[in-house]
Amino acid sequence: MTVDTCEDIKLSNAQIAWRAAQDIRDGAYVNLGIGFPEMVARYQPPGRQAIFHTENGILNFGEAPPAGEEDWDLINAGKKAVTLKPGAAFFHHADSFAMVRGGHLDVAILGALQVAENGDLANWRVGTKGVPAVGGAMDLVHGAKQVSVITEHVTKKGEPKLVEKCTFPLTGVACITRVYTSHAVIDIKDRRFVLREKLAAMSFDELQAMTGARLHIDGPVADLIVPALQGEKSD
Amino acid sequence: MTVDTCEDIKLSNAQIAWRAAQDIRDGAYVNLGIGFPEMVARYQPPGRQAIFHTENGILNFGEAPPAGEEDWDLINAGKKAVTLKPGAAFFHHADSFAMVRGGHLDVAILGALQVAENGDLANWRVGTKGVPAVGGAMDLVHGAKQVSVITEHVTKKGEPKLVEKCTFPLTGVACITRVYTSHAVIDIKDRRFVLREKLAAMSFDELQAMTGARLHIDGPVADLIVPALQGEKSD
Amino acid sequence: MDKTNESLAQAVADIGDGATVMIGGFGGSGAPIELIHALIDKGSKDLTIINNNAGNGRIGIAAMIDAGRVRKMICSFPKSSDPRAFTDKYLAGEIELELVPQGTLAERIRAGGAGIPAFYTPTAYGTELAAGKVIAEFDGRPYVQERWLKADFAIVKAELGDTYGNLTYNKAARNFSPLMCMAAAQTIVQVSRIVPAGEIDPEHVVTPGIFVDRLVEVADPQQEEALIRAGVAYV
Amino acid sequence: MDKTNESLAQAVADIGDGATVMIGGFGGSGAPIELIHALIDKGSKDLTIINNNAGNGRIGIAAMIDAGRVRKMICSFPKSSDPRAFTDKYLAGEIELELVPQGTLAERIRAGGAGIPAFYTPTAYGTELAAGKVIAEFDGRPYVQERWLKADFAIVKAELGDTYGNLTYNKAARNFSPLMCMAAAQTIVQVSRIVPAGEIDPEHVVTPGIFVDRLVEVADPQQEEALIRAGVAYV
Repeated sequence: MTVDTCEDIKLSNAQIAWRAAQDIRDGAYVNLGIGFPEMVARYQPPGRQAIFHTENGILNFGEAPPAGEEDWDLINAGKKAVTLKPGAAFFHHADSFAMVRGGHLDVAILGALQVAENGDLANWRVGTKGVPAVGGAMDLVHGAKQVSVITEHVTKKGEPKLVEKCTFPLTGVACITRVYTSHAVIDIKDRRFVLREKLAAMSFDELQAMTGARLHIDGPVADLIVPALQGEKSD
Repeated sequence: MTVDTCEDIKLSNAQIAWRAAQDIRDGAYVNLGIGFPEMVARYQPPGRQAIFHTENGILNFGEAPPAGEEDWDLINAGKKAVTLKPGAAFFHHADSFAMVRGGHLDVAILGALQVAENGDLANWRVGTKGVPAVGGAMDLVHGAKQVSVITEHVTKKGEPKLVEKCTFPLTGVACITRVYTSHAVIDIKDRRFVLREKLAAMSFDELQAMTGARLHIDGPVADLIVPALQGEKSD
Repeated sequence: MDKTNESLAQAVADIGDGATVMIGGFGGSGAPIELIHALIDKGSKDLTIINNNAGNGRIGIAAMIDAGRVRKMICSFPKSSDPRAFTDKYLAGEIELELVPQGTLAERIRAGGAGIPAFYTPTAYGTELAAGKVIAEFDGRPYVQERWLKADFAIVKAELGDTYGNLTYNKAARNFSPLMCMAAAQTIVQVSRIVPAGEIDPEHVVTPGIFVDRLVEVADPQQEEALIRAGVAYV
Repeated sequence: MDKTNESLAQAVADIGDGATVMIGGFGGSGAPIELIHALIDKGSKDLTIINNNAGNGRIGIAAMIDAGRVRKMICSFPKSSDPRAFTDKYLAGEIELELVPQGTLAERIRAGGAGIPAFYTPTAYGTELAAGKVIAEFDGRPYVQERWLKADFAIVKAELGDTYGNLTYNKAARNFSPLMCMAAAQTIVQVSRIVPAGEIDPEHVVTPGIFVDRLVEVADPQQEEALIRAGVAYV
């Protein structure tokens, strides 16, 4: 199967995060979803500085403190201890989500279970079993000038995550405008997936075969080039 | 006319303000409307301390500073310079009106053009001429556990200010629960004026003759007793 | 006027069976552990608890759930590093869950405090969390109508409190607490230190005292996250 | 990342004809006189101005109105100690007025900043200021639907600003400014002092920098009230 072949040549999570980080301009206000998206913060290009927002009320927080030096009143939305950078600010939850809902963030980057060609996102729940938990995901998808997804191109079972219509419960409707995957960079425009970059080692048809909805060409398609990276552990 | 006679025996503005002040409990959060209602602050009973709120974002402000020592960034809703008491707080306008609209004030005391027997208040505009200006009046009438009016019982022309139905543009509907006048203290209960106190020197019928709607008796009517007061100038 | 209570037990003494209680904190950051445990000790049951989460480990809200005191949770994220308490009860059908997106939860609480009975938000439009809700279009975009959220009591943790109830918080421990102080009929606050009125700069007050009813000093408060990492259980 | 502008003229350079501009201040408290005068100097006309008031004397917003630059005022209280500028134009039918109750004005601006397109308030129900508005009943009580208010620009005055745009204010000069910073596409702030990022305690930030686009230092700002008392006119 084409899919299996292409799974061998793909970006690591760190590389996907790196690619997403390249599109964040200097001075941008950015919210990174819990988990995998948090890796994006590590790969800010030299000379650019984004300001990171966390839902629980901090702007301009920094990396985790050394083990043993955590202040558990100073955490991020993932409940991990963080530090502050100069020029930080604290605020309460209503102000924090005013920043989100009010469109004050430049970029939000989220994980995905599925993204549909019209921009629908499913990322909070697989089915109807277990304990549901939504957190701030449904707010964040309406909260930034650019709402992007970083994700593997297919599931571990090889099923497409970019689909015509989400089958998992929706997080938001028509909210995603760009998807960074293990194999490609894809914009969502006029309810269609528009291919912007793909790994040079694969053909368009190979990528299309891994994708659950039609990929469109609208302008040039560049090679998706990402450096080898150290320290790829997602936390 | 009865009205003319009773105009001779009436409380001064300072005495009306004094009477209203007696009903404010220790520790109450209070907003006093611009002008005449501001006089209420002078007559807090000994041993009681109210905390005054002003719409432009101060809790626990105090009297005017001496002339020449004004800080024009430290003013009240009437744009007069004030001072701070220990335990004051500043906040922005949305938080200030959250205090008002959210029912956090214990008492609001306003002036009136007319009060109707169902609790309607008209106090912001006489007709349709000139420049209309509403300020915070329409918010304040919905903003306190107790919304009271202090007023002359009749206009300078002798026309009743307590009426069956307001003829001036409304500030709020069914919002007033107590009226302190130059002649009486009247509750509004079940869409009726219920007389609680009146000047001893006048009869019920004399008071009724000055009033534009029926006065009801529901429980004892006490004498309205107010001391002589110095320094009655309203500012 | 002094809002100080002598003991935790006194501060929570009138939280009865069936009460709706907002509890500050985001995970362990800002969790008022001592007040929660005092409420467990009091024994009140059939409580509706509003918090971002639904407890962690065997302390705080989790211990309250373990003890069978919670009828219903209103929260955005009932998962944690050790979610057994809520998960077990939920899967057994012994606890009710109202799942609310985090920003909507914050805004509903603020609306409760600000006297706004309903508002519109883009959040959750087209998702199962908007099922059955009023939808309206503004400027061509669909929004979900959400109702205010109020409570009988709020129990929160702050840093400094003056005797009038003016509060400051510690770092991101602020989160939902200033909103909950506004939205509860009775707000009960544990602070690390009670100071005389005037000791907190009026410019630095985060929660003005008008939103606070009772203070109790807990000089060296426990930190939920630290307790969980130490494996502490409250029984 | 540094948001500092070199001059007042530079800071307002792109405020064009027909723009909607929120201007901070409550009377003279917090009025950004230097920025207003820079905008007059720039010569932009057909402006819609949002402020609590409508100018006083012959400076600030009054001077802008005198110069014929204002097409429409959105405000709660277009009266002042010397209201000639607005009054003359209004009575001559040369300026439009949208009169909004003060708390509703504040909440509409906050809603604009927080991504809330509409909300319900008890304020103005049953009055002429609710004429033509959507009315809805919640829990048996009628409320008025109000829409968000946004602007192309906000010009406000603050006390300290760090290079990232984090702000503090001076006393009651705070008033509408933190809300306006949220609700404008471009927020321009004159501060008494620009400090390096890190100089403002993150706990004391009132307006986080995400809401601020441009800073300009006006080291010894003029106070509107003082200028009016001195009879100053800006021509």
